[in-house]
Amino acid sequence: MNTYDFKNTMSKPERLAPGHRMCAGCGGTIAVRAVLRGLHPEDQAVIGNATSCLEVSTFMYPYTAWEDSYIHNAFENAGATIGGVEAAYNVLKKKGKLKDADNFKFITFGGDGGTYDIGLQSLSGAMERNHDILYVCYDNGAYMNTGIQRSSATPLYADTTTTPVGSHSNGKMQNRKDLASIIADHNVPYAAQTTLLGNFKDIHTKAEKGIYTKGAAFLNVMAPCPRGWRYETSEIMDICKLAVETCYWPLFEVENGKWTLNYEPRKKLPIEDFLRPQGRFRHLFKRGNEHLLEEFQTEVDRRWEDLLFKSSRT
Amino acid sequence: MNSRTIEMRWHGRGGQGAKTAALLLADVAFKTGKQVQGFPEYGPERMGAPITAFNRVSDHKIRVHSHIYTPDFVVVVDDTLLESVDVTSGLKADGAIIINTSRSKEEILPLLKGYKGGVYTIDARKISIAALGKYYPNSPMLATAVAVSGVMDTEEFLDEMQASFQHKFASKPEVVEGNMMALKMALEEVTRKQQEVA
Amino acid sequence: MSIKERMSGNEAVSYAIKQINPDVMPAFPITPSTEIPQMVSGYVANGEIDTEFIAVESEHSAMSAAVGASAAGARTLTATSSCGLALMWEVLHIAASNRLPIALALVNRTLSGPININCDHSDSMGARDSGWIQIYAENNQEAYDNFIQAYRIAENKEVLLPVMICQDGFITSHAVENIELLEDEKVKAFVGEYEPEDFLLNPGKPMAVGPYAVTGYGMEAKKNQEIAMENSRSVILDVAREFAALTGRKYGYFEEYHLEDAEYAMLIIGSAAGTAKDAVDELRKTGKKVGILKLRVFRPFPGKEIAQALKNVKAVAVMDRSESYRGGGGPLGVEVGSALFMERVHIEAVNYIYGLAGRDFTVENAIEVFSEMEAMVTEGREVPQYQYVGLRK
Amino acid sequence: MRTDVTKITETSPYAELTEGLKIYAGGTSKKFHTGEWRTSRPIMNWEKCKQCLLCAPVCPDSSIPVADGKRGNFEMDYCKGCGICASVCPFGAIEMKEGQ
Repeated sequence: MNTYDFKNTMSKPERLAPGHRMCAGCGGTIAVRAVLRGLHPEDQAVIGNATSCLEVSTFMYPYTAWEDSYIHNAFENAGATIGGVEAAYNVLKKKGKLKDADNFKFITFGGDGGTYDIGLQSLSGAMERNHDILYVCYDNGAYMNTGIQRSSATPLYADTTTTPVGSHSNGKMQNRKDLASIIADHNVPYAAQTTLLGNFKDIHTKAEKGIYTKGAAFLNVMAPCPRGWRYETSEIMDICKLAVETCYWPLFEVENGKWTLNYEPRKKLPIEDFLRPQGRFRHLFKRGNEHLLEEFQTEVDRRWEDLLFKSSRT
Repeated sequence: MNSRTIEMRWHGRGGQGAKTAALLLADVAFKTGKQVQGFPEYGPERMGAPITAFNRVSDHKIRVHSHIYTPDFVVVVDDTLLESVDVTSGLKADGAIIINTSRSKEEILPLLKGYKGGVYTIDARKISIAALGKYYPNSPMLATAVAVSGVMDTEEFLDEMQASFQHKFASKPEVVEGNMMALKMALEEVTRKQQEVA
Repeated sequence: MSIKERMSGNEAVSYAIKQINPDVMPAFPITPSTEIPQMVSGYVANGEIDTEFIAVESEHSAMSAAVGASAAGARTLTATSSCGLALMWEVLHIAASNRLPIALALVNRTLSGPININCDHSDSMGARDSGWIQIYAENNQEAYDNFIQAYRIAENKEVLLPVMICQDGFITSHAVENIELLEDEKVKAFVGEYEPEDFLLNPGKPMAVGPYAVTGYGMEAKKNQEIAMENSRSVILDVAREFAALTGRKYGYFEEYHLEDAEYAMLIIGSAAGTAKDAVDELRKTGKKVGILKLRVFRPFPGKEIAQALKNVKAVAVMDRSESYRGGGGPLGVEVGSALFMERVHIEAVNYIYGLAGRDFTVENAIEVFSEMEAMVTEGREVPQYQYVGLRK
Repeated sequence: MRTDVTKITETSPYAELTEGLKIYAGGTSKKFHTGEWRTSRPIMNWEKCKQCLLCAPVCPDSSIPVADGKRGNFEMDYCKGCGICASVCPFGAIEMKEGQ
């Protein structure tokens, strides 16, 4: 891998065309653009996509925003679908039916609904079979496409339309699933977690590694949704930074079973700093709800300690 | 239905090879130029459960795809089934039943609900152990079924089985020999019993 | 010279697959179709074919991966039965709407519940409106022949639709019977190479598959898909003609057995048609004018042709091997009835449900059905227009 | 059907749509101008811009073109006016103004 040259990277031809219908300020497309910059310009790709905001907005007939070949199948089967494409590539190459096409890469995108929940089986199968693909989850922590319903990626106490805050409810009562760890435990060659930060070095490096690792790779990208999280669209980069600085969203990678923590805050910020700017957590800051914040903090701390332990093993 | 179609029903226990025997019979009859059908009755039964398999052998194309309810011949691969399964159900009076048993025909007869047709007993275990050193009832049962039913000439049957075993056990000539011996011993035994009947 | 062999229906289809050597086969085992992926895996393991076999974790993923592989430009197939097909249901529609010429070897088995592994047609009939071509077989020979014709139909540029090649679970899939096989090179020449015009892996020519379509496009897209199904009618017959020239074995939308002068007809699909033919032979010996219409192609539905073929009979027994739970019969009962009405063919029709969950259908059953039709017409016997055969009462 | 995809519209008859609604090209969305969605617009102050490019990757709409290490003008046909670029600019070179 080359060292990260930000200006060169940003000068690459754009692989996600404008004119798509994602929301103003969408974190998902920022993530997609960053991942696609991980592709070397001389390489071609087939992009897969689970049904999601991304899908219905980027391939609305007859407008595709994708410069590369693209396939959407259904909500729950992006893993199997891209696996089928990759298998076709291998056999057609073997049979000599693909002349001048030895540079295809396979990347698929799913939201947390299509990845953590309804598509988990398909993803798990594709990972276990070790197809030479990169599966990217753009995790915005709820089913945003259908109007902000909770998913298993939704954080504790988030206010969603199926976990509404009410006189008898403080939002979602369960902790979020840790999908990156689950995929890492498939013992795939590469699994990592990242988000949108600064000059995008972390996500770029991980996308490039994922794309060019032989075998199955998984990248979990926290991609904030201004509508679902209820913050000012312009503030996305601050939110992402706070997720990392509070250790809510640690940056890590697992290469052939070896866990590496990519960033450790000099001073871990309290979880309130990440939650406060988001309308979905407003109820946590009402008087009398301090214990809810404490609970949230306890879970963040526990997971952070666990990650420190995993990444300290040599 | 074509009058020249011979219908045979096999009764065995899961794992004993009744299904395989039925398929082998179809196989060898096919090789002698017949039209054949060999199929088991399927269920989720496992090892030891009673199972049924069927054969039709004809000189004409077989189109019927139902089970066999009035067989010409019945083969019972395990005599313990006689207590629990109505093996002679629908069996034609001018047909025959073949039973693998170490018991005598006289001991077996009371278990056959007054069946009036031919009854043949064969001790496949004894033959198999003598010929192969192990208990594989398939070869002796198959030979007996062929001899009793007359679905094909026994010499032709032996030739085809020899070729088939040689193909299947190319690297184990001793197994070919053992199986051929089992077939021949069963044929001799049946011939002896047929002569007794005559 | 054809090759005289004996094999089961599953072996026959697997053998056709071996001769075709398709590119990608994702599959998940389910009784009674399991032997097909097993045998194909065996061919791959022994280097007899270079198909990419993907041992997926569900039938849903099997059809999903098939969609990916086919869109990528690979000749693709899978095999399944019963609940496996049901699990694919959503993706079956996607495969068809994306116009992907995937082949599916379906070994018919009843849908749960109760769970039961034996034959009926509730699985494929449940998928009858998924946009797939459906072709049924009476025996192992037809399963083999139909599979060899499958890609020629599916990949025709005027069609480009997936095709389901159906045979009866256990009854033909596991029954060893005589069969005539074609030589490998004849199959290869007949099936030909798959050369898609557009595919995901076409270097430098990106393609996008599976869009969101607003109302302004969705209806037009569905009409185009329907036209492709209509186009398949003539292609199915053309391919059958070519196949007959090669093998001498003739196929059409359906087979007529003593139908030309029949007063009483039975319309039936699959292995039971053979049993019914034996019944016809017996009844003909006693002077009864009876005949069979064995339906081979159910999608596209040859309604006009069926109605014309039946127009001179006094009564037809429409035999459904699946229940529609519509409170009045099975799918064939509806579609044949509708076809007769639309063609102004005014004959008596009775819808019989038979063979559910593997209930055996015998020559005697078929004779009883014919007798009942005759009694209805000649003696004015009241016969319910919808009833079960072989049901314990 | 190899219809020219750039000519397909919601008034096209069914025979002119592509088979299976496949699109035989990349990036056709450029024909659709999302700039109309905008309620505020970014104004560039080139004098303050140091070409650090931190604004380029944060644009969800690929509307900040970069060539040879330098950014160009906003693609106003597509910019939806989210303001992320203005927010991340360390030099205050981008200002969001109300209106299209």
